[in-house]
Amino acid sequence: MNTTVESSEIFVPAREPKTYLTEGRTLKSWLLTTDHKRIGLLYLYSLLVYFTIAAIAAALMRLELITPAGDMVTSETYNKLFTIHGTLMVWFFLIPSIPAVLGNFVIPMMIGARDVAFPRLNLLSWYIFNIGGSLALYSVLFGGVDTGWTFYTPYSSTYANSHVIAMAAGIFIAGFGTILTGLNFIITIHKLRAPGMTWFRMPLFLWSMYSTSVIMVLATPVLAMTLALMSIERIWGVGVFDPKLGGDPVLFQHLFWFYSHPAVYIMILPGMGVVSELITCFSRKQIFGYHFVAFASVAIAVLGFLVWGHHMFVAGESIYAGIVFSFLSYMVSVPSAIKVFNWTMTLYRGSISFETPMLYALGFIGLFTVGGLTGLFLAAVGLDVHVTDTYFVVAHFHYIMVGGMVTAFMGGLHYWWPKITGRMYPEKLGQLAALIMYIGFNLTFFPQFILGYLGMPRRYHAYAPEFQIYNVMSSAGASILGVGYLLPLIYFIWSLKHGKKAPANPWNATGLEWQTTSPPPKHNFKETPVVTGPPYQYSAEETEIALHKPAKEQRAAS
Amino acid sequence: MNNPPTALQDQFVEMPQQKEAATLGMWTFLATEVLFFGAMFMSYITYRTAYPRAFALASHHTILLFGTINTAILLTSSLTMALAVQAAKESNSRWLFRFLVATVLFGVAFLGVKGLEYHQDIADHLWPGPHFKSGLPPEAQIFWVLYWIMTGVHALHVTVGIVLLSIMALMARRQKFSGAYYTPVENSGLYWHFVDVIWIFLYPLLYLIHRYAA
Amino acid sequence: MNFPLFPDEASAAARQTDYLYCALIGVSLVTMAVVFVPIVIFLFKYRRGKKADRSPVHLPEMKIEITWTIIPMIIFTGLFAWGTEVFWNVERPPANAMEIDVVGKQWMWKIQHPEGKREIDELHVPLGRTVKLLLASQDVIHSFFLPEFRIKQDVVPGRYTTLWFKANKLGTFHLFCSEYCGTHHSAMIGHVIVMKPAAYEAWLTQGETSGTLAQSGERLYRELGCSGCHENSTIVHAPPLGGIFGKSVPLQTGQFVTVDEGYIRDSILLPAKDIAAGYTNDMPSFQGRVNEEQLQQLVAYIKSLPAPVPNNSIQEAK
Amino acid sequence: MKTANAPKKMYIRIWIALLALLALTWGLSEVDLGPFNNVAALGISAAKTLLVVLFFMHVRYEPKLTWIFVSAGLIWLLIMVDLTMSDYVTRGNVRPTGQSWRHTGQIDPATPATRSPD
Repeated sequence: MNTTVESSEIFVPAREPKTYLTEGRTLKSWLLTTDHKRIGLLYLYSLLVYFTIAAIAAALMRLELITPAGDMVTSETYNKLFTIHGTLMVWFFLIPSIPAVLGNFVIPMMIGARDVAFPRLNLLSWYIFNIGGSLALYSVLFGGVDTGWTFYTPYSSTYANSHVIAMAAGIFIAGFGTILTGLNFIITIHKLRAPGMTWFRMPLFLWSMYSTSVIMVLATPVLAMTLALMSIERIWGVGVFDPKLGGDPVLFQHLFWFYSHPAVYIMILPGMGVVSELITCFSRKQIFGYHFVAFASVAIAVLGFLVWGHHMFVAGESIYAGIVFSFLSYMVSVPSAIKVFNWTMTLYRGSISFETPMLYALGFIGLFTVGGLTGLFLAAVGLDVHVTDTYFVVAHFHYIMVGGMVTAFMGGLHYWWPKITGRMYPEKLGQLAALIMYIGFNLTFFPQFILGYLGMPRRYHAYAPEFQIYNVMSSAGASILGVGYLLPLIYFIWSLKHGKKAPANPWNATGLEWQTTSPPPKHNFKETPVVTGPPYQYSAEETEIALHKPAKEQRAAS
Repeated sequence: MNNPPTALQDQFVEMPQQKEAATLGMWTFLATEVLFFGAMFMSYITYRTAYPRAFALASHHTILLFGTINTAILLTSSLTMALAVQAAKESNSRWLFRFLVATVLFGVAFLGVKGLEYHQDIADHLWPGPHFKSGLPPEAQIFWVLYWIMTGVHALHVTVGIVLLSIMALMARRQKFSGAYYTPVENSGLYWHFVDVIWIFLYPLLYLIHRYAA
Repeated sequence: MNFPLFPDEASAAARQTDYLYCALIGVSLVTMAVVFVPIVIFLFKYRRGKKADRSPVHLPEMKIEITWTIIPMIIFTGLFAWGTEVFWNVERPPANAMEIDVVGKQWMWKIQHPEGKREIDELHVPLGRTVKLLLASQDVIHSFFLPEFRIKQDVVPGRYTTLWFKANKLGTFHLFCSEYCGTHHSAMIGHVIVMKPAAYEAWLTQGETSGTLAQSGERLYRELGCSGCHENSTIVHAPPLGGIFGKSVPLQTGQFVTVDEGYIRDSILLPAKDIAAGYTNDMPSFQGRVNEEQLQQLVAYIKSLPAPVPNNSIQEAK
Repeated sequence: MKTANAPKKMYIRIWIALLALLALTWGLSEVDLGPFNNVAALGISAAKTLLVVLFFMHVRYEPKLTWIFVSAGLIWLLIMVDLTMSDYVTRGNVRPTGQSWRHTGQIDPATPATRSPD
């Protein structure tokens, strides 16, 4: 980005300038902060807790599934494990992952603002989110929930004997945290852009975050009310989905998926945004087809609301509705395809280097493409009859959510880590971890496609012996994947103290967030930056200069 | 510009920007609220389409007079609210305070009438469950489940509105608002009108089905 | 070690589904080639430090974008059409199917054959005959999944759903519940046993049965007192039920309903829902007084009733 | 919006219109209009809503962006209702028209006799 920023050039190293991290060191200064960067970090810490619990649940499930017999835990425990895994991962890790952590941290900086539009509301969102999270944890610790993350009635409303209400209330409350975060981002992007930052000069991460926020604001309330209706039915024994009164359990599914399908796009759009940043930066190229990538985000957000019925092809929905939803589902995959093609073309004539964030970005393209293509299988309504509710679906959405979103989250975290902490992570270890994660992920989830086609239903605690071989592969992959997640956790913590000091712009990137110091001062910029041109003004021909790489490698390169 | 009572917050460059952001934020919140109530309206539409007869029979047991009075009360409270915002715009703190209090009182009156109605509904065995009024088909209970949830959630919104407007009234009393700064009043007003709009739809959906056949 | 990739194909639908699956794998492989081959080439050719022509080129961006928007759209529309065709065949039972009733219950499948034979977690069917299953749930949502037949249908409480297949391979195949239904969800499994038609006929007559399904239904019909109103009563006027099944009947609202299993079911449990033209809603709901299996028996009985001859009498019909 | 008393007068006029509409919808509900009872009731609600939103909530004087935000909630609600109903209206076996088997001559021509006397 062509910018005129005075502050970063007049960098005075003599006196350690105050950063957002050193602006108050007490616990109180963190818990009452309204600084979007600190709130982003608060989210990171709480997500780590939820992620760890959900990951342990997943590990236990994979252990159980090594043998066909349900011999390690009881079926009741197993059901609770996958419910805990699903609910915590979806609502307390994936949905807030990129938006609340990286979005909070970089959105205001990317648009050249001093903070989000409503900083106190932002802090409130974090508290609301964690009150919801605490309720969810309460339900996990004091007995667990066994409804699956989908809470289908009448099982959840009438038959389940577990802490359904606490979990539903947790999600209900956390939902308002999500809504307020989305609201904050929408208004921030509308009203706080720096002078010259027009809509079409915005980095693509902002387009994707804007689209995500729209989904958050318009879909989440429906989930909240739906879970409330389910809980009311559970508490009072009569309700709107009760088949005994003529109620229709499929209506619950309509309402649930009206939220939960768009929520899938909450879980992938931000990842796409991150990848657009990474691909351009590490191939030193302007994005190919900026307008198309930008509008693809908006198109995904809107079309994403029209396809929820594809979760219900065999649920008792009319076949005509099924056909309509099938067609719309194919149409929503067009903008995703456009994005992949544009990223590919961006690499053409670039100057590509393979730092950790780029490895994650490339991994994202690979895994997301597989996930997206298998989505075509599921959208083919005739084939979906066979593979829905099997491991095929499990594999598909893990390719999107873990292969897509988590990979992008890791990529983004590595990319912005120097900005967040002022330290570099160890590059070689980072590359190794990315590789391990990629291998582990594919070994875990690819066999599940085959398992699904063979007919292994999801949420099975014990299974037919012929499914064992693929389950063993999957469990083996999961342990590799586990290493792939632990490694970054260790070296990130290590880097806080021992990492190399990061310069203001270690990647020589163009975003406004790189025009300020690392870590940035409290209000991001000493002077409000002025934007004069489009984003991603990289040049593939001038890459040999001014890179962060060690001199040795630079010499070897030239 | 006069120095407004509440200064410009750090993240904004100028007051109009801050005001626009706040108003737009409120509208975004209201869009969320539309979808929040939307899930209930969706359930209502589904079942009314499936069981038109049972819904008509069930709806005849709602108390039309109370419903109509309450509609009138809320419409009037919207008027006083709009006048309150106008008073704020004109820096007329005294009338701002009066109109806000009037709005709050209308809100309380609404809840009072609603309470009377609820009382009578319960006496009439219209609370769904094993003791539900006999003589109605099972699907009629779904209407009444929806009646209680929809009016209940709406009443909750009215209550929140009353609290919000009471705070505004207190702030108005303390001269916190002026023609240059009255965004909180305006946004509370938007919320209040929204609650009114929801009722405008609840009224025909719950009270006016097939009345002529009753 | 054995790495199976496909389950057995035990029905015509299985073959259709597998073709579609293979075609989709083909499309995926081509797409992956189109995306990944250039990526790998670019990564190699334009890796930093390697000499390459990096001078900016002016590409016809609009044309390229439109091309790769339109081409996927066309391919996707084709896939959609194919998927819909398979779905259409899988979802719509042919008219001449033999019907078997299934009730899903935590955590078992209860099956009633029209001849009166009942079984649990096993479904015996004859080879080469079209079978239509009438699925009902006693409690929560279940899903009737036959992987070797590539079909699946959720079993939703409060209504009937249907599933049909025509087995073309002898043997024992999997039956899974594929919609999570509670603690022993993974134990709600069973088998479909495809037999030669003669063996099936023999099997049907083994063991004791208490008469055909319709006969059980008739007993219930009398026990519950249905006959009191629906058979020429002089006090209450209820519609006669003979020959009603499959017909289009006018409703009080001026609409018409095609009498199917679902309509009969609703008329028993939610009698106020769709009232036949010319009648008043005098019937009480039988909600809670009959279970799903009994309902299916009643439905079977009403289906079996012939159209009334002018001298309208059930006895004669028998 | 310029002179001091104009908005107040306008608000009062709108309030009168709102109460008139309320009276109208109340009155119409007692008259049998067939399917138009629903149309009238919802049409009047929509009219009242427009009055409240455009004037009391000043959307009429707001920039386009506000209009977009206001309509977003409504559009998304319509998406939800529309696509959900696409399932429900194609699901059942009740059709607006059909041929009664009783009138096909196939069966008992004396059907009316079996009907209830009222």
